Amino acid sequence: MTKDDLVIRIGGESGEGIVTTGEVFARIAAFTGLDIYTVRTIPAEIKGGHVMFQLRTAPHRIYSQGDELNMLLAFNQEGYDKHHALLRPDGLLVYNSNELTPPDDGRMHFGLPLNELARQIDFMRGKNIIAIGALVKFFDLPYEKARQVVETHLGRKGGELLRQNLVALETGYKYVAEHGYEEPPFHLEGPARERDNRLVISGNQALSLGALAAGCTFYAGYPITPASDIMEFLAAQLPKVGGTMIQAEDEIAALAMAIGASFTGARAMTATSGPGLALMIELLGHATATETPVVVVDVQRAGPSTGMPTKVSQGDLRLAMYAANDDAARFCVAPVSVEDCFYQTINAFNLAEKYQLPVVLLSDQDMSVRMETIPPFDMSRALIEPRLLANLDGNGRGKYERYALTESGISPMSLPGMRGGQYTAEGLTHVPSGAPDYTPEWHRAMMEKRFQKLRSARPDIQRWRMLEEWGDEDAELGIIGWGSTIGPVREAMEMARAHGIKSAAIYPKCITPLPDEELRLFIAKHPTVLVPELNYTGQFAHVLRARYKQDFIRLNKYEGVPFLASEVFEKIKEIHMTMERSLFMSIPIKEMV
Amino acid sequence: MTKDDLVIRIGGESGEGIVTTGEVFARIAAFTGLDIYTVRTIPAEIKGGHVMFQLRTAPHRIYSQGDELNMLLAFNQEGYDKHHALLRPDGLLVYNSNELTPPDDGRMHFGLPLNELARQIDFMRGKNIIAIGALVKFFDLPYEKARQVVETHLGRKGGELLRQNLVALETGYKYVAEHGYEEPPFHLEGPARERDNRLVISGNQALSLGALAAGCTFYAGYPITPASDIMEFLAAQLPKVGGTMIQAEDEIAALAMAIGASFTGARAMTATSGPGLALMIELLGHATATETPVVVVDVQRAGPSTGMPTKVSQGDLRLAMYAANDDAARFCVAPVSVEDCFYQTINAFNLAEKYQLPVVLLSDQDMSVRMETIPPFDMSRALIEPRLLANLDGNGRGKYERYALTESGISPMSLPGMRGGQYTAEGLTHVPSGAPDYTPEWHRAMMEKRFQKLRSARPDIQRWRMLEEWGDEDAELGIIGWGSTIGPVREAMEMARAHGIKSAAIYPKCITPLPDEELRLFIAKHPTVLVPELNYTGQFAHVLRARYKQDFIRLNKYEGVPFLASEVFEKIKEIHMTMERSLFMSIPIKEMV
Amino acid sequence: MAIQIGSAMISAPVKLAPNEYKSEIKPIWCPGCGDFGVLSSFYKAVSELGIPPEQMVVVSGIGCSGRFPAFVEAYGFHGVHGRALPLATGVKLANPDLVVCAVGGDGDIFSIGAGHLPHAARRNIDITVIVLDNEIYGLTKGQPSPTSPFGMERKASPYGSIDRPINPIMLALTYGATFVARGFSSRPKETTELIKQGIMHKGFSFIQVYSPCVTFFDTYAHFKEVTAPLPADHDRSSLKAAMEQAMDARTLKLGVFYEEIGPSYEDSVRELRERAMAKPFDLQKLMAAFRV
Amino acid sequence: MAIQIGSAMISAPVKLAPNEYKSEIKPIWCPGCGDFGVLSSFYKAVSELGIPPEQMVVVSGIGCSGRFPAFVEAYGFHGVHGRALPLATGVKLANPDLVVCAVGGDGDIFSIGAGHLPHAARRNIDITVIVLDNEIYGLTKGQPSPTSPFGMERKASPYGSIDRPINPIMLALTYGATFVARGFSSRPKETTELIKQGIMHKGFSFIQVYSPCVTFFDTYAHFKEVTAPLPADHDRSSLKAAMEQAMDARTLKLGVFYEEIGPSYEDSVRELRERAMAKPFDLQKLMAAFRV
Ligand SMILES: Cc1ncc(C[n+]2csc(CCOP(=O)(O)OP(=O)(O)O)c2C)c(N)n1
Ligand SMILES: Cc1ncc(C[n+]2csc(CCOP(=O)(O)OP(=O)(O)O)c2C)c(N)n1
Ligand code: SF4
Ligand code: SF4
Ligand SMILES: [Mg+2]
Ligand SMILES: [Mg+2]
Repeated sequence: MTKDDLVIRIGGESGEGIVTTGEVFARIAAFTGLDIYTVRTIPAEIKGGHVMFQLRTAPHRIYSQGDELNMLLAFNQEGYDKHHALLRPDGLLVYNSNELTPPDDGRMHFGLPLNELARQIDFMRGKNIIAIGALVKFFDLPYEKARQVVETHLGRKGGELLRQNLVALETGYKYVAEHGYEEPPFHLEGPARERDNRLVISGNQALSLGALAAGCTFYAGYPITPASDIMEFLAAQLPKVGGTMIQAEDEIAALAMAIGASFTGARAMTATSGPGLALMIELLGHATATETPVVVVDVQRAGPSTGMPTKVSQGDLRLAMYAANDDAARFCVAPVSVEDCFYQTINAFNLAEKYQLPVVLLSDQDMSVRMETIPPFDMSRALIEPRLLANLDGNGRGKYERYALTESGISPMSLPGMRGGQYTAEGLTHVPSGAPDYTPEWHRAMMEKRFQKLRSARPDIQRWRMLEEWGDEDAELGIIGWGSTIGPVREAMEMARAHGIKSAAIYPKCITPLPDEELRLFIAKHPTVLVPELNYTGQFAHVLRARYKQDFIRLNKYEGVPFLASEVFEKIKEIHMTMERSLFMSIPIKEMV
Repeated sequence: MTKDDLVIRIGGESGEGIVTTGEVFARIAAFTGLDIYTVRTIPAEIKGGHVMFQLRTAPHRIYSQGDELNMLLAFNQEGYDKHHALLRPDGLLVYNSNELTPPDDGRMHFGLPLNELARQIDFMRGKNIIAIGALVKFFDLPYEKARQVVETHLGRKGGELLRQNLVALETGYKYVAEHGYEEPPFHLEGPARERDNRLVISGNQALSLGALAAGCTFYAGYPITPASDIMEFLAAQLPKVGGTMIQAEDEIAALAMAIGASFTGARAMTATSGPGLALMIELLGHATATETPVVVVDVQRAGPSTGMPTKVSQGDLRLAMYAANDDAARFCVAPVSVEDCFYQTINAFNLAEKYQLPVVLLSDQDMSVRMETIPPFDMSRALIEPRLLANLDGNGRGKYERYALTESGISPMSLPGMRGGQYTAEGLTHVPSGAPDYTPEWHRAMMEKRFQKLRSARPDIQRWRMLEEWGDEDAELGIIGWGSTIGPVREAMEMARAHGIKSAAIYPKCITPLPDEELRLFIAKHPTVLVPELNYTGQFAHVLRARYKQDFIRLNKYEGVPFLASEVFEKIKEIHMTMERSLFMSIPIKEMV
Repeated sequence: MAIQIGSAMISAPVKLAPNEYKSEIKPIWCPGCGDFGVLSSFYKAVSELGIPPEQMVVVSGIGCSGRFPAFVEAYGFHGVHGRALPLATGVKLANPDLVVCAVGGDGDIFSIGAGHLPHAARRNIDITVIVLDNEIYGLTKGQPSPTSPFGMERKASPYGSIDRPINPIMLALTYGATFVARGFSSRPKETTELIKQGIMHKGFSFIQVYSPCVTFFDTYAHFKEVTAPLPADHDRSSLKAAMEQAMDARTLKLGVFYEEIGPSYEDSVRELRERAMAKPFDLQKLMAAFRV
Repeated sequence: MAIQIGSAMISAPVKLAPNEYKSEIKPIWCPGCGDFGVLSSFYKAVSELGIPPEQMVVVSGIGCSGRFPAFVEAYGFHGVHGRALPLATGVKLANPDLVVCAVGGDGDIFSIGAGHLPHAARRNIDITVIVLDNEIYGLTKGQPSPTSPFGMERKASPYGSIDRPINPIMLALTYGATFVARGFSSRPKETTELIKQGIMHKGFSFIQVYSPCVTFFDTYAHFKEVTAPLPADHDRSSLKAAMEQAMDARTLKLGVFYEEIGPSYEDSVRELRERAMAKPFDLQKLMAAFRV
């Protein structure tokens, strides 16, 4: 069976190497020229518990995890029980025949005696590598490429472990070849790619590279799932550029350190997840009041509170946009994909530095951990906007004023070490020099000054194209979304088009301030608007309603897992039918609390 | 001159006893049967700096600070410079003639040689008491009453200090009588009040009494302006009812302690201001996830960040309503006046306990510190709603389920000590027993369960009349507000009516969830709606726009001081004129960021 | 027959086997994790003390160790990261007749929760703190913690950690904890004894238990080598002696370093309350004091 | 002529009178506040050390004491309550050639900021912490702080405080601070000397200065009575001796309790960075490592 798009899911017990199986196989697929898109669920248990890894692979760009399975590889009974319902009627079930005997259900079945095979090669821990070998055969991928990937990723050259792994790979491959699938059930071929420079990368990795490209030299962090690997990545890299990564005693200290570093001129960042961001709210407001640039990454996970640390949510939008005691101007940036994590991190740094305000960058668990093939980064888009520094020699006009009122709201900043630029960064209401002052006039002036900067930034946000817009110009139905839902939405729209339903979509990546003109225009062209979100209350829909004073149709999922393209498509169909039946007036909006 | 409403402002250096002058004179006025309403500004300096105290007094209920001065008492030059512009043309300027000589401006002037008089009675620290005596004469208040108040508030019976104070009082009184004002320039008479049981009280005091009336037995807090005196009040009182007040090491610990206490069944509270609330966001979400009742008071002050700790703002609305990692159901209650602080605190406790959720109670600096005369509290409104406890003997149906799904969303709660009720309060997503569980279904179910409680609470919110509504039924213009702006709005509407402009107003006191039916009805009746707020971005207007999808006219003040009635009135007039001129279509709304 | 457990008055001790203190939730720790040993010692300790499950509250923060309460048949509170101590303080203050234990990891108690330990200790509130010290962040997959050795290489410290570790026993002594002890999960009998004594002690009990993380920092062999019981003649009533033992860098001593008998926070609260309650309280009267 | 101040390399010392370190902002403290004395000592210390104003950063939290930076002609950072230490850590790490001081009150550093002190100290980062200890919350008008005496009656503790005070010097020693000293604002000469030494010390310097609050807790007479210089033969290189002096409850010793000479955090960071930078960094190459 040749398809241009295949989805395989692997299920089994944590500790059996499920993720390794999936990741290595995904890398093999990528190495043969295919694109890949992975997703995983990690158990609540610390060790043990059920793990799921899913790979979608195709010879073209992929935007979502895939809805139905072409193949299920069940390492144990639970792996079968949990997932077999998603297997297509024409799908293939592969199972560890030493662990389970699935009932006949009319679908193709193939038993792989993983335990036995591992015993035969005297490498019990190698079951998952045997499975990789089997997969390579099932998918008809070139064995030599598989071998190369295993050599790069599964052991040191010449080492015993690598030798064993290669034996295991071959064992799996051969077993399938010899037991019924000499002719593989699936065949996928990657497009011939000259000098293949695509990357296999996760969102957190792309984000970390973005930070480096943006000139970040200081990172302070505190471990938290699913943001820790940003810290770990930068721990290795920052010292190489003369920068610093410090693991702080908590998130409050982490942000404080980043702010302190930024005060001296460093491009500084911290990353956390929702619980950590919740702890940073007081200091975030202080960064606003003192006009100190800083980038705060929030890799969103399902809450509230501890919630489900390894599951996705888009529930921190309001926290990121608004949480502060009293009104605090700040930017909020939301990348939409693994690839985009790179570019938006650069934008986040540039907004922070140029406008001297904190920026919250909202990623999420889904795009942070999933591995994906993406085009190489376009370094011509990685421009560094510097901070506006005070020209102290030039200003013979008396004392330096850190918070001088200007048209743009941006005041030239002096840095410790610059003679004559001494001032005290001040969280109390202050006059331009920084001296505390409680008169109503200055309080108002400084509040307006800070918010003015958000307005001043609009041209940059346009220039940097901090939005994505696509679809049918003449569609009645528009979709406005943010963040990582873009993938399933993109595919759902394609499904819809295949069914003759037109639609258009817009994804702003700068959430504060929103690209107002573009959104107004979009809504004017596409008056029936769907807002899909991975949260309960419809936080973005709420923002849009407050701004555009109209109804939006909402699609909310709050289960810790991303949208399936089919779920979005179903909603599009439903809306379309309502429109068709001319009954469409205003679809009742679920009450917001 | 007899007026039914007088405003006097006192200005001078901190340390000269300005506040004492004002407060004691206010008490004297109250003691004679008049109503009082005070306001003060405290300098940024720790000692020194300019202090202003303003008293409005009238024989009827007063709702705002008063816009123009009938009298200005300037202790020094700055006191004159800062405030004389507000003195009415027919007003009286009284000044310390040993400190300044004001220029002739056509208004009545009276020089009071305070330093000299104090020297004469050999009591230099008594200048402010001499001033009180003078004021008593100026306002033609019964001297005997003044004497009684001084005896109660300014020294121990039989003590030397009290003796000196009484001499000072008489000195001031006599000086005015003998130097030109035998016939006093002002005359105010309190209505005869049989058994006068009005209270002279501040918002924080009313709130603290409300907590006691609501059955609060546990308070943990950390000092912060302007909330500290709640802690200090309860420190003295709670042990008397067998309760506990503990000063924690920070706000995070304070909320943690309150949550821990509530877990055992105590009705628990903490109070703070914006910076402290910002630190509590993570734990607030945990109280939601574990369904632990707790009341968190936020006495709002001007920010962002440290801002102006002694000045007012309504800038924490969004922080109180929404700040959480992922969607967290919680109540948000906002009293509208000093008196209302008592009743809304009781409501807050009852909502927390009955619905097992955290409640944020939003007071503000203005109503928290100002002293006011109010009617005695109506204890028949002080009913205690208990927490729904598990009936463990009754349920022979197996193990106790802390988070049992119910129609209302409320699950009966067991308390430590109750045999068979053991469970672990859990911040991870959990099943009804409390055991952690990451399946999409349970995550969704528990999210819905918690939000269901907000819906279930609506009848109570209606029953408890958590809103105020008044004005002309047939007015085109409606005003929707929240919190302490109610006073100036009320008076502005009276001014408007006097000018033939009709208006109506509604003030919800439960902000989450909002009284939706009432607001819809109100907007339907009064389609042109003004939303006055003491913040920059129009946080409440934003909430309303998201909900009612229409424009609201905004009036925002962000200067650290309350609205004047005249400011609101001017806005009403402006709107009215626009309507009159029939040009009214949609007044452009200031852009929101 | 009521008995006193620390400051708590327990209606009647129960006779339950250690097994019966197991909750229905199975521990989700890695096989071989030190925390299993501490949990067993805990079951044994509370069984031997006869604490009724409903009179006991186990509070924790977040971490592998933070899952502890759910595995105990008792009331439990799984808090947020670092806040076990103030949560436990609230529980105990509101109901002093509960036996309250706070359990946490080295990150939970010494890093993000570091600001609470001095204050809980100096108040001498009667809770028993058990730190499951694996010298690593377990749950977040192996970053250095405040007790990790200098130079430790992990993903978060690829060039070796440059932070010097704290000394938890010295910390507790300095803060004024009135019961300070150290155990090792591989010494279950002794650990049981420490937990029993800690719970029985009236006042703030601090017990550090080495509890190796087999997955991210397997220190079983190391601790077997470097630990030794406190000398038999160690005077646990001497703060100076305790400090000296705690400062010994070569051998990590196990046992009770220090115990000070005296009034606990609950005693002070009770005494204060009695003074306050000497006159009957009347809300109406209090309100009347505000009359014009 | 470049000079070394702690770990900072200062381009050239300046000759400025103490007065010239006064900023244009007048202190807003109550007349008689101890903080004036400490501020004067500070002006004197940095003047004698010849630190160029632009190479110095004074960081603080919130409190009366927190206003300190604004009164100094230098770069300053008036942070939020309790976070002076991590803020200062960020400043120093990002630019080790700055002289960084963190100033705070007893509430700021020991209460809400209590979680940061152990970690700043154990890292041995080269900042000088000056605690203006008035044993009270000054700015919020007189609540007990972690150093307030047991039994203190204030509005927030109307029945007398039941919290036992901490011992700041013991704390700092336990945390591993490498310079630990105590001064008294009424002894300006000595305090100046302590600040000078603290700033010159390479590593974490902790200086507690008694600085009475005339408005809410006037302790001038008290401290005059109970303080005394450390014995002349005190061995500041001995942690044990320092501990013993710190534990003396009758006399509160003034002077340098402890100093340990060794590498500071900056040294470790530098060394680590050198290793990391041995090979030239190439972002393109790093990205290439992610190729399929
Ligand atoms: C506010 C917050 N920050 C960070 C985390 C992530 N986190 C969970 S457990 C943990 C530390 C675990 O180490 P430790 O306390 O030593 O416990 P262990 O897992 O080793 O038992 C961290 C950082 C969190 N849950 N909440
Ligand atoms: C988060 C937060 N909590 C509380 C406060 C209120 N506050 C300001 S200063 C202070 C403590 C002052 O005491 P201390 O640190 O000893 O300084 P001092 O005024 O005595 O110099 C407090 C509690 C605040 N500003 N921010
Ligand atoms: S990761 Fe370590 S601490 Fe956590 S359960 Fe596994 S062995 Fe125990
Ligand atoms: S209140 Fe106390 S600490 Fe604050 S300035 Fe006045 S005397 Fe100094
Ligand atoms: Mg640990
Ligand atoms: Mg202090």
